[in-house]
Amino acid sequence: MSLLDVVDLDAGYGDLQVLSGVDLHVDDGEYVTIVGPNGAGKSTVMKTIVGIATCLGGSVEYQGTDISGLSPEEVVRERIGYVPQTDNVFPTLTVEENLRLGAYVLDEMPTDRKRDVYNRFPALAGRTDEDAGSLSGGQQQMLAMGCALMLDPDVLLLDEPSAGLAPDLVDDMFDRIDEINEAGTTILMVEQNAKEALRRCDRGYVLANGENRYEDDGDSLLNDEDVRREFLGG
Amino acid sequence: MSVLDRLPSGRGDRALIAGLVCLLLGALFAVTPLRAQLPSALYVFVEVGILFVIYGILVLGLDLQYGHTGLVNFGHVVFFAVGAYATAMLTAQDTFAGIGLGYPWPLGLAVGVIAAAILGAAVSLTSIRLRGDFLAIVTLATAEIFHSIFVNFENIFGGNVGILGVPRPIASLVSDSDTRLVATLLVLGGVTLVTLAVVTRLTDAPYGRVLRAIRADELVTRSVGKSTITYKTQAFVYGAALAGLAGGLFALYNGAVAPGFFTIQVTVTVWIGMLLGGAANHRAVLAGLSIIMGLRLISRFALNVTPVSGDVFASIRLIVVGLILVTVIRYRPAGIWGDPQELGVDQ
Amino acid sequence: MSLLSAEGLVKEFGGLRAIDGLSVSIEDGELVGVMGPNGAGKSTFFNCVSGVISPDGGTVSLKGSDVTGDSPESLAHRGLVRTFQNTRELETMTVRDNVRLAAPDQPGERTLPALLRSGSMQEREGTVRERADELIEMFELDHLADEYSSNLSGGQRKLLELARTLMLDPDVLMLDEPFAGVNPTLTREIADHVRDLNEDGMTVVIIEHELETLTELVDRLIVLQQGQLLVEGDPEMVLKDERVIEAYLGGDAK
Amino acid sequence: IGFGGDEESGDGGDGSGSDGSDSDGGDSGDDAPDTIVFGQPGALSGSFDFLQPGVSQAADAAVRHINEAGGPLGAELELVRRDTAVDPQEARTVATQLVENDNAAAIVGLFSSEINPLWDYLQDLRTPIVTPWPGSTFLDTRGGDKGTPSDVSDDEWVWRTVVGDTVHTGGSAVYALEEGFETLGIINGNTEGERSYVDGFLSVYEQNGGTVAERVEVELGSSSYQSALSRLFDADFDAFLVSMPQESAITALSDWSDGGYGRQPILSDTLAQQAVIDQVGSDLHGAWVASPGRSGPSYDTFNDIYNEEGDAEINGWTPPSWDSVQITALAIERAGSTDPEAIQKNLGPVSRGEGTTVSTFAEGKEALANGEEITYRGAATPTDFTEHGNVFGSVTISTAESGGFVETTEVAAEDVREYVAEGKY
Amino acid sequence: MGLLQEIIFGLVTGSYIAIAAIGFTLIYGIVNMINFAYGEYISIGAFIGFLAANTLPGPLPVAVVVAMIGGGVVSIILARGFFTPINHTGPVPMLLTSIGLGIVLRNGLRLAGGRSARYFETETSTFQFDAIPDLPVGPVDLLGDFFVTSEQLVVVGSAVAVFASIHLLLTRTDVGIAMRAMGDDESLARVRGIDTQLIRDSVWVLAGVLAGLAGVLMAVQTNVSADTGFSHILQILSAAILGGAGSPYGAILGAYVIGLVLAVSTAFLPSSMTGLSSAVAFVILIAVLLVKPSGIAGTEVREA
Ligand SMILES: Nc1ncnc2c1ncn2[C@@H]1O[C@H](COP(=O)(O)OP(=O)(O)OP(=O)(O)O)[C@@H](O)[C@H]1O
Ligand SMILES: Nc1ncnc2c1ncn2[C@@H]1O[C@H](COP(=O)(O)OP(=O)(O)OP(=O)(O)O)[C@@H](O)[C@H]1O
Ligand SMILES: [Mg+2]
Ligand SMILES: [Mg+2]
Repeated sequence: MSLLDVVDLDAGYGDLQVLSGVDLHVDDGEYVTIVGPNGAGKSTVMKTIVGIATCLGGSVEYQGTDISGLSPEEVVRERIGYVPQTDNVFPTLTVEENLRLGAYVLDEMPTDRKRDVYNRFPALAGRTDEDAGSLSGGQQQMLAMGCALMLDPDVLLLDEPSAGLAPDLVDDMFDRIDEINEAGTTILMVEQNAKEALRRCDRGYVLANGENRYEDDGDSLLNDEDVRREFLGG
Repeated sequence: MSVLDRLPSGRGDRALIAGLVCLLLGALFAVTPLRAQLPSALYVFVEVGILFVIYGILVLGLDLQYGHTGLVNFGHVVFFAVGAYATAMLTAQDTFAGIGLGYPWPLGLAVGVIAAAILGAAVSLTSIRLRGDFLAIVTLATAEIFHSIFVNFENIFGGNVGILGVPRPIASLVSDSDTRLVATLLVLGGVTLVTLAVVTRLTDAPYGRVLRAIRADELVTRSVGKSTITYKTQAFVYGAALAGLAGGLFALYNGAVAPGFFTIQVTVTVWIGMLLGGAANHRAVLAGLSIIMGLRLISRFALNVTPVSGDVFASIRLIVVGLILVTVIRYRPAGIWGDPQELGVDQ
Repeated sequence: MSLLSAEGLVKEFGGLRAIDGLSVSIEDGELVGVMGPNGAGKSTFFNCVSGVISPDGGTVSLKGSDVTGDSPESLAHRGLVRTFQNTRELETMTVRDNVRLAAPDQPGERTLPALLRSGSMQEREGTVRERADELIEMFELDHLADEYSSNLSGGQRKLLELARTLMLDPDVLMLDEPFAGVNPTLTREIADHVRDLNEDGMTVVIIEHELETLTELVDRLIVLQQGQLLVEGDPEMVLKDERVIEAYLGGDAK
Repeated sequence: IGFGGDEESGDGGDGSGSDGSDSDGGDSGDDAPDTIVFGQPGALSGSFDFLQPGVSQAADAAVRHINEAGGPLGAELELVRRDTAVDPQEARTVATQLVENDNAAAIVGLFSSEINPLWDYLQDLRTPIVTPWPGSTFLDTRGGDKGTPSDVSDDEWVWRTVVGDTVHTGGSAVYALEEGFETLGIINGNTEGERSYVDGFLSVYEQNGGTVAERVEVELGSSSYQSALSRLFDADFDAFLVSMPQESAITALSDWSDGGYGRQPILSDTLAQQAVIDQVGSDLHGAWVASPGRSGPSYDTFNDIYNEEGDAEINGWTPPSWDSVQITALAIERAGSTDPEAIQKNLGPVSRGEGTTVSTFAEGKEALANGEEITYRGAATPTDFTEHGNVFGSVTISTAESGGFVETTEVAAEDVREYVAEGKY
Repeated sequence: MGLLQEIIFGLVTGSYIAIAAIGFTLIYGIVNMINFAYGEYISIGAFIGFLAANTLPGPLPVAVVVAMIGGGVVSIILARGFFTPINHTGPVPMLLTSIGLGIVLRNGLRLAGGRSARYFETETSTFQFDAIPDLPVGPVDLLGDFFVTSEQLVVVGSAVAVFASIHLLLTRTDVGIAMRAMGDDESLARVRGIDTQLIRDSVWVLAGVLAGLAGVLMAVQTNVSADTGFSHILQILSAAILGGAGSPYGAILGAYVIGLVLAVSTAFLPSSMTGLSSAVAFVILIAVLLVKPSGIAGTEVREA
């Protein structure tokens, strides 16, 4: 049994079904990446796990218990952290307050982790009392990541964490994700920077049209001719 | 040709034809010896029906402003009032208080429309750049300011008494009350239908697309080269002018204007009508208005069948009207005929 | 004379100088990439040039005339359009209407032709339809044409935005991170398309962090840092520049 | 314009006649209806709704009393009361509904703010409106039968059983001058009733040598009137006149008392209420109110019957409400018909002249049965309609003391009448 | 009398409005709806306070506390019954529902409480400050004698206490920060583990508590009736929006602007125009918005 099991999942928004029969699993401590074309349903998988999108059939099991009916706030309490693809900071809250809410479900404010975040993203450190809405696109992305780190989650769901980051930070971000994973956090990530992501992960899934297409370890996918041609742009 | 039949025509045109037919019939009753017969029990329905078609012009203007363009106008009554006062002051003869100039009514009506349009332009020039909820407060405030002015400057606006002695063109042509009521309803209803046709044409055209784009995201609309200020101003002024027209017609129908006719209650009624029917859909807003006004009227008749006294009934009636409103919205949040996705309302 | 140029541009937010005396010029027909660390001021530069915000100092000129502080709509009329980094759709309108809206010179957008259903309006509406459907197809959005754009995925929004912009047939196209979140295969196609447009004479300015695509695509790179011009020039040369490596690519650049 | 009834009853005949309630009988006195309906538009909600309970109770008491006496024309009198919320638009709907659907023979209600802007409409309605509410000077020369009861062509269809502001404010002004208050400060609300009260007061006060030092108009329903008061009391005057509805007046007078401004208040007629003294407290002692409406010859008769009906507090419009029902019923009795024109023709004759004095419908019915002419003497005023359908009455001065308002003097109707030009009221 | 006195009057009026405007603006900013029924919440608070004052032993402050608790309870019950079920539908249906609810409540109160106004029995003491030197500037005296009453002091004091508590709540506590976060982005708030329903409930309770307080204060100064709150809703709404959408600090500023303008314009307008004071307040309101289009305390949001 894996840590996170998505079994024959049908999901969508309201009546609109986006996913049909998606299967995936993530073992404890694993680093798994989902890639696929735009609109494939990658984000929808994430959203269904955290309880934002509607599960229409199948199940999502976490540590053997079905969590598909839980609300987002209940899922977070299971220490499943999630960084959404867009709109992932509170624009009228300050940077500091955003981080504080990252640790909302914890009993105590993890001050050392906050220091850690500021060290990791110095661009944020100088602007602790400014509204997050005034940050540049990339800075907001860093803050969103920082918020998720505040939770020190068991499983971390990342929806395109590198989008909009400058190359140095992209590498940095991936390094950081590696570190987090090495420290024992299980990672499920969606990326369009597919080559880098697949290179670094343990295992990958390719999703298209709301269905599983390929599943293999990262390097094999990366070297698969079909995958390259269809999804990685040659 | 292939383009033509893909255009959503027809909709507005049927209203146009119906409107013209109504106007013609109304004129027929007014100027020929043709007489209508109306059971007196229906009088009150026709009376409210006349008010409905007048408010109908108001709600169509509001729908242009809010439903299509997203301009939150919480002071719609002020344009109605300004149109009515301008018409009344220009045409009134020996009014008890305030100014009455005694000009012919067509001139008065025209000036009423223009006055409301000018006020609309003034409001939009100063405020249309403001964010949505600030426009709401500016319009609300404008309505309050004008209400105070009408009440306070007795020498000009007649204070609380208002302007009396306004000519009633239809009433002066038809002497028997059955025909008069029917003719009034037909003529004013015809004007409303023509208005419906006009605004439908406007919003079915690419013009309406720009308005709806402004409602969705102004910056994007500007970025693709549309001068949103111009469109917002136009939509606002058109809505105001329509309200002015409604006001002028009201004055000429009622024969007098007074602050009591132009309270915030009017704004509330047209807003409820618009949202209840479904904003951004002209026929729906008219239907919504008819529902709320009909409900208020029909509920009056329930007094005869309820065991309670008139005093208690007055409160209960309004409670019931309020509850019905709340219930409808609970199950049709975008309005009865509104499109939830277009209005950004989650079902 | 260059097509688009900024001279000594300054923009401050509170105490923060997001753009600090930036001078840039872009020639007619060029394909220019803009890069730089997060927060370098790239989007702010776009905002100033496209009229979304007005600069606190300096001038912007387009086709030889001063357009500093002009509104986005007047710039669009002059042939300059841009996309947004955080996509902005007209969510309460369908994909098709999103694209159609952007068409320029529509008689039906004026009151009288709209009321009279004039012939010119109907004719133009026909061509607008055709062009819009072409673009929608080109970006593989045709199956979603009648969906409300609020139902699009992150990447699809990027595509829609691009389609909408192209509807204007601009002289200068400014793209703010068009590839962020776009699937690599599609990225290629879009890049190819942008190159085609450029070859047909459209001037294009792209902000992008995705270096591989960018360097292949553009004629010239401009690198910003802290609101100032750090380096500009031939892509290969720029990427080898010490300062760029230091500030932007991180030590281990390719 | 002499159109309407005659024309139509000629061709119609199937009850589709538009102008009235004649479907259940009417013109012919011999087939009397089983029930006769009076319509009462009222302030069941909206501003002034606090005055409605007294008015309703008086009307109900009158109806009960009339029915106990056998009813007009032997029919059962019924009162249909509908809410106008003091909104002219609603009033129009209600009046139509009362006349056309409830078949009301007459209307015994409507406020000035409803009557004035609906004037043309109400004339077209051609139904007698005998209302206890409006003080408006607008009605001074409008309404009534113009002194020619038998000729309705010159009539206007509104009558009021309450003294117009012109008259009783005059009484108040006369009294103020007698008391030696030569200069006044004035604070009044900006609604029709309040303004008209002050205007009426001033026309007499200034004519007779009084001067106004400062006048401040205020909006009603504010949470504080301190600024207005401080402005008012910057001026120099002997006493100040307060013309506001009860609730706002209590706020303003409490503010006055808190601010320690002193000087003598003169209150408008609406304020002769127990609550005012209770709330404002002892500072109010000595303040006086000139009110109409309780000085009619048969006030006591009314008072007894009224108190059997319930315990709503009596206000200035309560006795006039009683009068309006009584006199309309008497007009029907004398007309022998519920036809609106017949009622309109008889309102004058039962109120004026030298007939047998009656104080209730019961007495009147009996006298009429005996073939006598009658003259109704009301509870609020003698109810002697002028040509414009107005009434005169004496003005009672009540002074605030610790327990409540105590009637101290009366300004006789004749004294007040002096100040009103002949034919102008 | 001098300007000083007028300013005191203005501050008092502003304080009444401010307390209510904060409650209004919290709902506006966090639940994301304009609550036109808020005036009725105030009236209900006034009624509860009045009942408490007349049935419970103990001084007025006890009644105030009861009114605040009662206001909170009523608010949450109404929210659960009317607003929570349609929360996902967005601001416009909620606004319409609040109009309907307002009609229901106002007439319900009228039905239950009767039509005539009731009054609190309170004693007020007045503190006169005489012999303050005048400081004339042109025709206006800047200083001059003035007075304050104990009631005014209580009102201003309550307002200040409310401001301080709200500030601490919103910036220092998790619940407060979570409230603001919800105003920004509800689905993100849920992803952060915030129980949005709980937070929304707390906002309703808080708004109800403030309505209860405002209700009793207004009722002590004026009266208790079905219209106690309704007659002030326009001022409250204006203050809240003038301040900048959903910002409590803005609402406070907005309220005092309106209060001061009302007082000063009553004092200085020409005699025949004193009835226009609220019109003047609205003119000033428009003027302020034209000068500062984002509202008094509003910050400009990043557009692109
Ligand atoms: N409206 C604003 N208010 C305050 N600060 C702002 C505003 N807009 C931009 N800034 C600041 O200006 C700086 C430059 O921002 P800009 O968005 O131009 O960066 P960028 O180069 O586009 O970065 P990225 O690659 O992350 O998108 C940033 O520090 C940002 O926080
Ligand atoms: N809120 C929503 N309501 C309705 N449909 C939606 C919604 N969000 C996404 N969809 C639809 O679901 C499909 C999958 O979307 P999803 O966001 O999961 O794609 P994705 O794989 O994450 O794509 P991208 O890489 O572009 O972000 C898309 O076709 C989109 O149209
Ligand atoms: Mg996605
Ligand atoms: Mg950027």
